[in-house]
Amino acid sequence: MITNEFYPLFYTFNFYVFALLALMSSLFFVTRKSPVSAALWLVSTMFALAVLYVMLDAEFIGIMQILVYAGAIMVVFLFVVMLLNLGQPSEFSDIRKNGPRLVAGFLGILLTAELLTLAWSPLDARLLVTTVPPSVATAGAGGIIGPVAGPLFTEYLLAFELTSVLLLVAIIGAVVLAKKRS
Amino acid sequence: MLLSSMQTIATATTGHPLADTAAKFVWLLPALPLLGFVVNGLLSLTAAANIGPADPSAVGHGHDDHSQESTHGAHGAHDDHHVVRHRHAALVSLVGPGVLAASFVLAAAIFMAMRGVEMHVPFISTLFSWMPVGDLHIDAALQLDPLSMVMVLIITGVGTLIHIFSVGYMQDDPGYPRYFAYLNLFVFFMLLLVLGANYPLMFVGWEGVGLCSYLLIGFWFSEQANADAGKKAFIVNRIGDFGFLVAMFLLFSNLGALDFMGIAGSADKLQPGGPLVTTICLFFFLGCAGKSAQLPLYIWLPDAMAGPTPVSALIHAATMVTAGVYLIARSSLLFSMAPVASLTVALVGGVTALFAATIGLKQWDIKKVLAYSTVSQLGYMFVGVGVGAYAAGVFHLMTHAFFKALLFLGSGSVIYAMHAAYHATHSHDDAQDMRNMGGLKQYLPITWVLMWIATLAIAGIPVFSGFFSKDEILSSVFARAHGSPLADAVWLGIPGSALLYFVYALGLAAALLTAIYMTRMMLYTFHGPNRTGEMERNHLKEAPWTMTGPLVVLGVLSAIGGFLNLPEFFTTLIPALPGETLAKWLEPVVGSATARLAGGEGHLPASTEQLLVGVAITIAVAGIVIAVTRLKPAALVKKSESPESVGLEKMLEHKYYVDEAYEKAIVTPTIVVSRAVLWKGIDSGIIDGLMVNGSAMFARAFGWVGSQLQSGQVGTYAWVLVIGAVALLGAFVRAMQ
Amino acid sequence: MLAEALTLSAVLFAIGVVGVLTRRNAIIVFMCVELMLNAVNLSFVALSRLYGATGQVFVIFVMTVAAAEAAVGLAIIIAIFRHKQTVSLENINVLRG
Amino acid sequence: MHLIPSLLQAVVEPLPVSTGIFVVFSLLKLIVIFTIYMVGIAYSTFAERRISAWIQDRHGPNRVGPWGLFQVLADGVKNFMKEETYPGEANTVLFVLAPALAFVPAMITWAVIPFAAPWGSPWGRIDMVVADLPVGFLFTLAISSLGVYGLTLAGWASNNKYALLGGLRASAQMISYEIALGMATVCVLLVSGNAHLTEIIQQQSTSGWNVLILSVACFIFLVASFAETNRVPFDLPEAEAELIAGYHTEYSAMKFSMFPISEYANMITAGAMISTLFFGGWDIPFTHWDNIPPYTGLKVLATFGMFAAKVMFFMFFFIWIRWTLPRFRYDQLMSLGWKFMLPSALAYVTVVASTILGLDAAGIARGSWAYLGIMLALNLVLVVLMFFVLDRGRIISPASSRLNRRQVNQLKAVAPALSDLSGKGV
Repeated sequence: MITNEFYPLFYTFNFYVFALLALMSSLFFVTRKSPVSAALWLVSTMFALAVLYVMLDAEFIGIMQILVYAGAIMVVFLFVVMLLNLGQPSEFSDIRKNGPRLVAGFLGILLTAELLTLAWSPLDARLLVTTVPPSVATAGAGGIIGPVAGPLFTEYLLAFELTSVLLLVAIIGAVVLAKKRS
Repeated sequence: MLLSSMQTIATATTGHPLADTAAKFVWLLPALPLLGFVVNGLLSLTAAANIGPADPSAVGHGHDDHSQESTHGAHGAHDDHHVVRHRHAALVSLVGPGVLAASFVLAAAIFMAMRGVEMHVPFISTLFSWMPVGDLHIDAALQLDPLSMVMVLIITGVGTLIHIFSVGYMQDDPGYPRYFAYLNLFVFFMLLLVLGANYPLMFVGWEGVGLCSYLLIGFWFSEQANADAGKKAFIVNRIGDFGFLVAMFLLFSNLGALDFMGIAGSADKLQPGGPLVTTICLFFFLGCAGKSAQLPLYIWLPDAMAGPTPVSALIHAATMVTAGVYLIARSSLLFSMAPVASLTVALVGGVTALFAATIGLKQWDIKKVLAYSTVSQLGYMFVGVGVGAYAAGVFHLMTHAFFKALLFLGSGSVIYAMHAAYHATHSHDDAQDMRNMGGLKQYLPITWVLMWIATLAIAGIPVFSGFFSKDEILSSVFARAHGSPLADAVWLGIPGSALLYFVYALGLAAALLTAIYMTRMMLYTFHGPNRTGEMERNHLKEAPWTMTGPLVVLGVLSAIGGFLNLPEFFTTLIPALPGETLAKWLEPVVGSATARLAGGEGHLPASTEQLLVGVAITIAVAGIVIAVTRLKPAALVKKSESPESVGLEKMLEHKYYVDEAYEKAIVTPTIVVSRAVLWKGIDSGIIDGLMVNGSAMFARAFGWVGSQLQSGQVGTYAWVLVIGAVALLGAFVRAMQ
Repeated sequence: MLAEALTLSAVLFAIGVVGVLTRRNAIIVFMCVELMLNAVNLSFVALSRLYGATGQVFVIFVMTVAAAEAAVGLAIIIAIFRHKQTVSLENINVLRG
Repeated sequence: MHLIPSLLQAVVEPLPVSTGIFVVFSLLKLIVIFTIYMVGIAYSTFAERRISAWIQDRHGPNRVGPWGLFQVLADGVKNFMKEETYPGEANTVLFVLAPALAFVPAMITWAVIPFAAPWGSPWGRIDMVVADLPVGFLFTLAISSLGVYGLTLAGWASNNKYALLGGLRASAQMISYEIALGMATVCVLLVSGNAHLTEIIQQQSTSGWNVLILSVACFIFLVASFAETNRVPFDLPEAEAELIAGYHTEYSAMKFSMFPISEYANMITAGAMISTLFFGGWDIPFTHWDNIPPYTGLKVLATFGMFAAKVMFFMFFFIWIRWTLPRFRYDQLMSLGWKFMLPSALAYVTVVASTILGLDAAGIARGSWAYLGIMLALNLVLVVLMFFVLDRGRIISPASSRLNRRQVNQLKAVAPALSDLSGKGV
């Protein structure tokens, strides 16, 4: 099998392409008036992110991103938008006025700056590392899923079981909430 | 509790000479009456569900006499007293007195064991750790020593007799099991009081007997006056309990111990005669004044006569009211260190003795006479323990238990007969008023004889028990009045010796009055023409043996009880007689305290002592003579025909208007202040208005302010959240750089 | 690569925040929250290159929670829509204090 | 900032020789697969018409070219020549995008499906799969879950009530059956212990096809595939009797054609998936020479033929079913999905997992005869259970079967004609 390290240029190029795609899509996502357009741009963002995950050697997560977010969650969003017939942007003005938008944008930039400061300051040296730790890079006995599944079912078993309960609760809750009052 | 105590018994005091004797079953002493209480209580509960024809709520008992009258009335007119008895009456009659008898037997066995050993150290049986809180370690421990032994014997002995008497006296009462349950419970608490090895446990007993007293005074609670009397006793006792508690707190905070042994061990930390020990003793005495009906807290005791007569005999004459005397004797070490407090005790006792005796002169209710007599005699006991003659005080306590129990039970017998007579004729006259009696000696000969014995005993006629104990007290007062620490002390600027002479005078006066009013009572009750009525006269007869039997026993004790502690004066006269047996017996407990207060010289010169005895005998005889010569029972008319008394008589008949004065001085102002200030002002205005409603309004106002933040707009929340997060992150970033 | 990923994560998160602040449609606000979750996931995945697969495990958890959240959240939105015929956050203020 | 060192690295370090070969062969594979796939789709429409005609005892298209083989071309030309219509007030961008979105996922799935045995070429081993993803299995699931977008958006973008309803139905239906589908495939994962499709095929070639040891999963997967591809009896999104033509009501010309094309593409993909997951992929049954080196060109051709045959069988199967079974009602579809398929799939996963655990604990090796026998027996029992206990007269039978005998008799008394209709169902 041909590993990524032989293609640094190609790899980096692709990374930037999809990073830009994610960025553009998310910007479009927040600026579209139509909920359907917004949802589709968000799907696009998630796709780009899935690709980025794959490039960051998290193939399983990338696939799950598509399967869960794009394939399930966003479909449900879209479904609800259509079910409630809210797809048309003209139905109500959704975006706030200019003043709040400016302030929100300022807050967003501030937040980004702060996050970046925080993210970069302790990691400077290590962020430049491009080699992959062996645990992630080499597929073990369980294939590419093994390294993720291992801790999931041993170290984080309790959390895993709790999320299963959470899902059950969510299912019941959703059914009860969405059920028509008879 | 029984089980745990049995387990810990094995680890109780070992090495003590009593450890291997019957004393190791000391826990059974209170446990047996408790068992009786449980059994009788359960029986009364089961019976309450199915009370049968004798329904107490339907008949409205005003008095013990009324109850029978009413139940009888429901069945038509009959001569005999037989009504439908309680269905568990037989069992109750067995259990109630039975547990007491068993306790008495055990007490006697322990007493026999104790006689054989030296009791320098009390025998303490630790049952379990009761309050291990921080520095405070209080065990549920029972203490056996000569003093508590005497008390236990009195309580169980007299208690057994009165229980047996009650079987006859209460047999037709619908609340028969309840009565015995209360009575058993009372004995349990009383034994706890005297056996407790520390003040808190004693306090439990102290409060417990108070509770039982309340329950038994209000035994016929369906009548308002009885319930009120119970409440009065309870409330007045609370004042005393406050003193007891404060004294306990002071002891603990200063000595760090509350058990008698621990206090005895660390008492030298207290400065003798200092303000601290005086304060402690005065607070203890406040407790005693409440429980033992001393001035100014005596007022509840006469009202307590609302209870059944055997209760008056047991609780309000023989045992509970003497708990104060016991407490001072028990705390003799402390009191001996506080001469001022001791003088206070003696003075209050003396004043009470005279004061109550004067009231007793003009009472018409036979039980009221005895009640004031009790107050008066308790005053004597306090005079005794006040001047440091602890053994004399306890001696008088004991003899008083004999003759006063006898007097009460005798009066009960009289009332029983009177009631039966009125009952048979459906009369509603007062069965307790002496003006309705007279000439009863031909109808109640046994009671008459026994009551005279008791009267002579209480009046102080030689050979009878009261003479010795009263004489002992009076001679002790006289002896201490000179050359003792008490005489040297100064009480509110008055020299101690002067005070003691005054107390002695009070005692003599009270003795004179005692002889007078007791003789008066006897004359009006048993002598002269009968005023009961033509019809009723035929129904007067002696009570059954269950009632007269205990009377006989008590009569014997009243007659010869004095020989337990004959003064030296007599032994020198007749060497064959036993000496100061009781004083010697109590020596390990109160000996040092007595010695400390007695000062250097022990006894009075024999001549002085003979003189004092002569004075006492003269006074007693004089009292009887005065009474016999001045009073004309034949001239007395029935209650319904007697005129209003005037002047001093009226004042005495109304007990110096003390109740009325209390009503005006304390009760009414308290109610007025409570209504106007506490209720309307503080409770409604400040507590309800400012605090409760105010805090609610404050919370509402604050909530309104907070609610303005809750716009319900998720968008707003998001804005606030984001701004906060950005600010926090910014602060964090700044901190990192 | 890592630095770029983290940068992108921060920017995406901020965009999500701005979206939450500027949109009124409950569903879109919801989607913005999903975007924020995705941004966090990106950080997790990126840092898992540095610290091992634990980060990816956490992404799994985040996805699960997001799915549950979407199910319940959308059910709530549907219920609200039935009640008020709108999903505009400005009109959903029954929790007003 | 990392661009520069990366560039330097790319220049300084020579690429390995096989890289060029890899790229060339990848492109070649792309072209071949795409061509075969498109031709296959085209001819599957032709096959559908011919087979339906056969089933209905008529001729079908047979005029254009020999046996009508060029009918496909004629259809294509016709579709390209027709007028492109756009509904008013529609979202044009999405309206155009939707058909492509419907088609693309089906095609992308093919990237990870191994279609033949690897070829030991002179330049090294060439895997007969475009992208040999280690998570290929999950990839197929993920991509197939995206097919719903095209249909949903087509319905919404048309600005037409019926189209919207069709789109909603499509999304609801696909979400519902996707869960059962995923659950059924979990069993495959359990058995193979890997998400790598190549290894799944290898495992089946050595230890028997999964259809034998996972029959119930195979059945569920097959049913769910019908729903996912919107084929009869699950073609509710385009139920013409209720919704005119469902989500593609407003489409015309080639944009319209894209929907049937994507449907057939999906069918082929589904067939390929079933073949790969349950029927051994390119494995030739009862032989072992195809699985062992040397991998000659002949072997590649033979295994590809085998794979094509399997896929074509499933294509036939899809068509066969379409012209045999009637369509479900929508509530039946939903209750089948949620109340039967999903619980069955969950229960089956549990049973299979426990059995495998038990067999592992008992020391029975995977792939051994005992293992296969036990699994086979278990599946036989479960299949019987499923058909004769779980579903007896509940979902697949007509609505009258839910009535009890007394109610049916009442109905019969009211309308004697009913007895003819419901007689069998009761």
